Amino acid sequence: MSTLSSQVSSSQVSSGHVASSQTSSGQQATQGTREMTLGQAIREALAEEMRRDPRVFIIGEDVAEAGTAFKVLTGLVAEFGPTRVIDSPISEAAITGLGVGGAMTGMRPVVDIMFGDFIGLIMDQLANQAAKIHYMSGGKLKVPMVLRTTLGATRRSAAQHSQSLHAWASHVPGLKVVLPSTPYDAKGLLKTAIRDENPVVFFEDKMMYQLKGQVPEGDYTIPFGVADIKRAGTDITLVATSSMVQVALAAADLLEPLGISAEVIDPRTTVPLDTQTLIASAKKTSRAIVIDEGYEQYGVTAELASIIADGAFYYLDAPVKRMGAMNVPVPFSPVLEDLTVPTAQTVTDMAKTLCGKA
Amino acid sequence: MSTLSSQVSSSQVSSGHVASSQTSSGQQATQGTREMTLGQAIREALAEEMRRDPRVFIIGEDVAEAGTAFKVLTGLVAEFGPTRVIDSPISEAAITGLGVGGAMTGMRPVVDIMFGDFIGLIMDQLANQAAKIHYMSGGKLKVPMVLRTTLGATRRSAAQHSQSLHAWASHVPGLKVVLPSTPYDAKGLLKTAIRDENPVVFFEDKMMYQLKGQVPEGDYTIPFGVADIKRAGTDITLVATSSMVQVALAAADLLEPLGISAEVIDPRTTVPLDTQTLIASAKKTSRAIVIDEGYEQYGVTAELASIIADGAFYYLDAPVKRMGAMNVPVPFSPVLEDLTVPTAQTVTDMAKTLCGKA
Amino acid sequence: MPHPHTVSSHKKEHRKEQYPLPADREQALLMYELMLKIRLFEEQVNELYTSAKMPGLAHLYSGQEAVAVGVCQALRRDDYITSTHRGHGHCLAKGASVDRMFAELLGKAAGYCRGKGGSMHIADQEMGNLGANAIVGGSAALATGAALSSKMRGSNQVTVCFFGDGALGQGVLYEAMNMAALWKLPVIYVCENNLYTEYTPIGETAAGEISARPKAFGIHTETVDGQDILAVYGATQRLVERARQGEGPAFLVCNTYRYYGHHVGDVQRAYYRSKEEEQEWRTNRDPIKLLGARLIENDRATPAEFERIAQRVQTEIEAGAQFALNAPYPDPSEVTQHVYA
Amino acid sequence: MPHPHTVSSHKKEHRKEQYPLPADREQALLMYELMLKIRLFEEQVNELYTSAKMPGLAHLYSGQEAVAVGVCQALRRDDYITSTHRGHGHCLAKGASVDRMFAELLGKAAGYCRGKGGSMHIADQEMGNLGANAIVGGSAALATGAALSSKMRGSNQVTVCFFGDGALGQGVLYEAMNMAALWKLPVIYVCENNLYTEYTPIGETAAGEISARPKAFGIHTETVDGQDILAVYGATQRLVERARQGEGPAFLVCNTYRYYGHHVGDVQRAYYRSKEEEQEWRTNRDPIKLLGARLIENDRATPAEFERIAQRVQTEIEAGAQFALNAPYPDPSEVTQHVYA
Ligand SMILES: Cc1ncc(C[n+]2csc(CCOP(=O)(O)OP(=O)(O)O)c2C)c(N)n1
Ligand SMILES: Cc1ncc(C[n+]2csc(CCOP(=O)(O)OP(=O)(O)O)c2C)c(N)n1
Ligand SMILES: [Mg+2]
Ligand SMILES: [Mg+2]
Repeated sequence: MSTLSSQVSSSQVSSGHVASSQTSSGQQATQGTREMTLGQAIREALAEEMRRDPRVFIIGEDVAEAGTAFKVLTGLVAEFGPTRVIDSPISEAAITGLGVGGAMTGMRPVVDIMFGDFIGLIMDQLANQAAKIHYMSGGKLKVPMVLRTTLGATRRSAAQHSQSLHAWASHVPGLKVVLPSTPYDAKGLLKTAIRDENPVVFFEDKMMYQLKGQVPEGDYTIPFGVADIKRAGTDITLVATSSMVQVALAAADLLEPLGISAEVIDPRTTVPLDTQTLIASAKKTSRAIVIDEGYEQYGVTAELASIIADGAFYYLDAPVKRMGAMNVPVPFSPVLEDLTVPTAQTVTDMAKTLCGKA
Repeated sequence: MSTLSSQVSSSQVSSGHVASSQTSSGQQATQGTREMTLGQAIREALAEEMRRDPRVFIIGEDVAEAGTAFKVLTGLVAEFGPTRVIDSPISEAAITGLGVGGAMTGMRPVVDIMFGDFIGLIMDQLANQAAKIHYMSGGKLKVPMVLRTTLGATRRSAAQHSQSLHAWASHVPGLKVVLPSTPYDAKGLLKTAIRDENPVVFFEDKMMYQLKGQVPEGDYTIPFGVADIKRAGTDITLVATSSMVQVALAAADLLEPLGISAEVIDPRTTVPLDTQTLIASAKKTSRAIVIDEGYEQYGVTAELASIIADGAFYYLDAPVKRMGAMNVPVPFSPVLEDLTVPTAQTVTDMAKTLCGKA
Repeated sequence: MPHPHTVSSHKKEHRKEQYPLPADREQALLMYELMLKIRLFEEQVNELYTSAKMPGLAHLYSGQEAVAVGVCQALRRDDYITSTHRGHGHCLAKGASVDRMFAELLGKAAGYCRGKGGSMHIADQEMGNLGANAIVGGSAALATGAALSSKMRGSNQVTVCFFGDGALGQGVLYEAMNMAALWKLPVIYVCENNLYTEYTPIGETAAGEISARPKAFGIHTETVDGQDILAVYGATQRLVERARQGEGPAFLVCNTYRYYGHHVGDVQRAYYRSKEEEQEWRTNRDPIKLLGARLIENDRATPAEFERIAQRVQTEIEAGAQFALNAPYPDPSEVTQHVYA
Repeated sequence: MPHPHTVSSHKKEHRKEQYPLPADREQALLMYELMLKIRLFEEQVNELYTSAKMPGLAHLYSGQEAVAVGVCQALRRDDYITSTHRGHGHCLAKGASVDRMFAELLGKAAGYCRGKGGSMHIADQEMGNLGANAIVGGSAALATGAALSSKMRGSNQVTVCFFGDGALGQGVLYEAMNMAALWKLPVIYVCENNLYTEYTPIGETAAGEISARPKAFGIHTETVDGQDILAVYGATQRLVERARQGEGPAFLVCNTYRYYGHHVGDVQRAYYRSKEEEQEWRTNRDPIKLLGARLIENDRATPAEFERIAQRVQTEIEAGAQFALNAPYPDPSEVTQHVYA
């Protein structure tokens, strides 16, 4: 392993929250944009950040020649070499801890945890180490690290390879949690994550790696804590995260001919959370459904729903409804697995009921 | 290590949900009850269950001669010997996994994890193994295991020894989660946990180990999923868990002279959750505050509040409010630490505001 | 695929030690048959995958058959095993039936787990199979707990924990081995070193000598040629005997190779291993060929017998797959069953 | 407590090897002074606890001083250390000042972590102290990551990871050591074997030989008498040199003993260790006495010099404690500061 070029200068330390360009995904960027998949957008963000900042490196299982099990990182090792795209043993806890130690001492590690289900192995490193070091040290040490991992079911991968466990990370002060839902967001949010001075957990939906969308060439960042209105509407608010954004958009399409205008809002980050936008939309529409692929019980839907129910209390015409993954381990059998996640149809049905059109 | 007596018979398999005696803690049991601490109640439950069922054994760090760091198990090794009260290395993940394997093959392990903060080390064993084995095997295997651990701040133990992480366990289908708040509840709930056929995570508040209360001699169990009305009231519902039950009761005392009658409800188990009792109380009082010592963000308060906001929607006169631990790592300095948890005063203030008497 | 029992091409290997054939001819033939059953089962799985009849992926055990069969032949029915993502071989070797396995792989209600587990989670408690685990290293502590349990119950059962070389990266393995050694638990850790963790060669993921690791915990350790079922069987017999006598845990490194990709979808493998390497193992280190040759050399079997066995197994596999294809899916209501016992 | 530098009662120990005194007399006296500072610091902590002036608990380092000081004397200021719940000694040895440490222990704003960390979390990045960790084994991977970082940055820094024998139970240590060995990282794992994990003797928690464990990963391993600062220092110098030369990680077992309880509240200890054992270590294996005796034997110092050092250190400790007692608490608004950078 060789040494990184000595020109790492503190001027390259950017403040994580300044967006060099802020775009609502509603507007279609045309100049200098290309269609690409979400997976390609992730790769492009990484490549650009690695070119920009020699402190950025990737560590994880099968990330180099194999380019990960999902082939998201294909080609990076060819450009940056095995000293910056490091194949690790199957040691999730320790590679996360190595990331923390590296981040504390001047590097910008991007740790790759193949399946989000495996974060059970690293919660100590994430929650007791990464999340707390800045605070415990009274602000002296910091952990500018990104941990990329995945979520999402319906890949027929059964109970230990299908979970969406972002609620665990979202519960821990000191971590930031990002859930991109489009190629555009994925690139911009990942750049923000890498430049952030804090530990950021970045969840990618495995099923969405092939999702296509317009992505600008070159540099742009998307600030954390700014929800994106993926579709404007007036009758009901659908707050959806990650994989569920497409489901909500499809539901909105189904609702339109029924005369129900749905507004689809993507918080993009659960921590920090843009409570303002969520509440404002619910106040406007007077009805809301929160949709997320994590287990429903004690999950992300609970936080979002209770924030809306509180903040828009005097404006709501119906209770805020939650649609998470069914409270069961994810079954293998396709006929069962498909029942466990919200779909455009079940969201549509719920929206119709809430709007009194069932 | 010797062998347990061969008279382990299947007739000793009890159904976890049948309560041999069900008492509201409101009524003071007198005949055959003694005053004892919550810690002593835990010990008594364990001793009685170990006498009753030779399959029950304890494994954990410093559980034998030391009787745990909190001295809760003092004396058990003297009665049951080191083959049933097993001192382990500092290997939280593996002792949890040993418990799972033991439970799958005919034993009833009670795993002791000293500080609840350490469950970051065992979430894989808990969530991917213990919680899923019954389901993944199509119902053929089961994991009748209890994992006892702790929660609670204000012991000046800083960020890695003060957390209340029961929201993580509560998020995982397949686990049951218990939060006793009195010596009476502790004994009855722990017996139910040990007799349950499923993995049960049992959180004990470290600060409450010295809390005294009446505890019946001999056998009784408390069913899971049955909330307890710790104090009846008419104007506002205070839903409180574990350590926060005493805080809520103290707040109710402070509210009474102000003419506010508070009902204090303790769910006792977050999974299964007695949604009925919570909703019914909020419908009656038309106002509710949910109080829990876990981090507020994406925590237990969110689930409980959103369930009440939904279920009692048409009866509420004010938004359901949440009071969790402040969203910061727990600071060491007493002047800071004391600010991070709800207190009788802050709960009182919130209740006054909600009741329009601030 | 040429019939794997075509032994004529088998190039004699120079082995340090010749492990004896089992005294019982029937057992030797059973070993042969079980290995062949695993081989043909996996061929069928691959076929179901490529013809889009199987949901998801599967990790084929082909090439490693001598490990599962050699180990399990040394076990009692009530001895426990824990298995891995690459677990079909362990499952069959411990006595599972092909029809219910295929049904599980297709997510059918007749499967071992009513379709809820799938390829990576088959459990068969009647045969002592405590289940496959899709978390690498995830069964290390479970198996050790099963051993603790049998010691406490005085049942004299032994537990075998199967895992790949990749599990050497998981800390929980060392935590568990430490306790097994401290408490002399009747558990045998069987490390199937097939040289790769997914797409990364073992040299890049494991420092030092594998066998030094368990030894450091005071665990009796042996290394065998995992392609030689007689070596695997002989070693396991000794280790099981030790464990039953209360002499504590053991660790068995089996050097082996997987013929196919990491999973059925891993077909372009040139970037991490060569065709020549694959060919060398298939040609000269095939466990079924090796046993077949030994049996013939020693006049314990004839090519005709192998042919009959192959026919029988092939019929069983085809019938099993057909059974599974025709079997009904579970009722939707089952989705909420078995969350709690 | 008798002054620890009263060396007259020191019973000569039969040591296998006599490590040389540092050529530099000043350094030898500095070692003495630093050990004494740690000793007296911990006395003061105990005093603050028993007089109810310190919130919470503390784990005293008394008895183990030669490890922290011997190791840190072989380090550069910009070399990193990671520390444990029993971390005051590491912190002082790496150059922290007593006043800000006491302030931290009392939760005051002038503390190293503005009172937010407390006894178990002091970090002092200016001296390369990446912080104490209250999760046993929690810094194993962090330290290894710091070593990876310095290798990547070409900074030639070495990282020392201190931990107790109890951390041998944590799997992440093995995961981290494996990577350190694979990538030849400049990290030195220093295991302070003080014979107990809380209230349980090492024999009940660790199977096999400690030193065999790192060796199994191909890590260069040495074992020294942790009460002999010259042994600790000499060994560390060698290991640091190796690491700086790119020769990779090392593991140093230091056999040592803690004089007090697991924490300040652990005063009834008879159920897990005897008074005689404690007395034996205090009398015959005290690191400060041992170094004092060596210095006097070799005419490098006089009892009068020790007396002067003791006075100076005692004054510093008392002033530091007083500073901390008088210092203000952090402003309540600080509670929400430093959650994010
Ligand atoms: C904890 C964990 N990390 C990563 C994975 C993804 N994964 C599945 S199989 C595998 C490789 C396992 O290699 P090995 O143990 O050698 O078994 P083999 O596939 O060679 O049979 C990996 C990394 C996983 N299932 N579990
Ligand atoms: C992961 C974890 N488990 C348990 C504890 C509780 N605990 C604190 S110190 C300690 C003993 C540590 O023993 P050792 O590593 O030998 O250090 P020593 O106290 O002897 O210095 C334990 C069990 C902890 N802090 N972290
Ligand atoms: Mg392998
Ligand atoms: Mg120790």
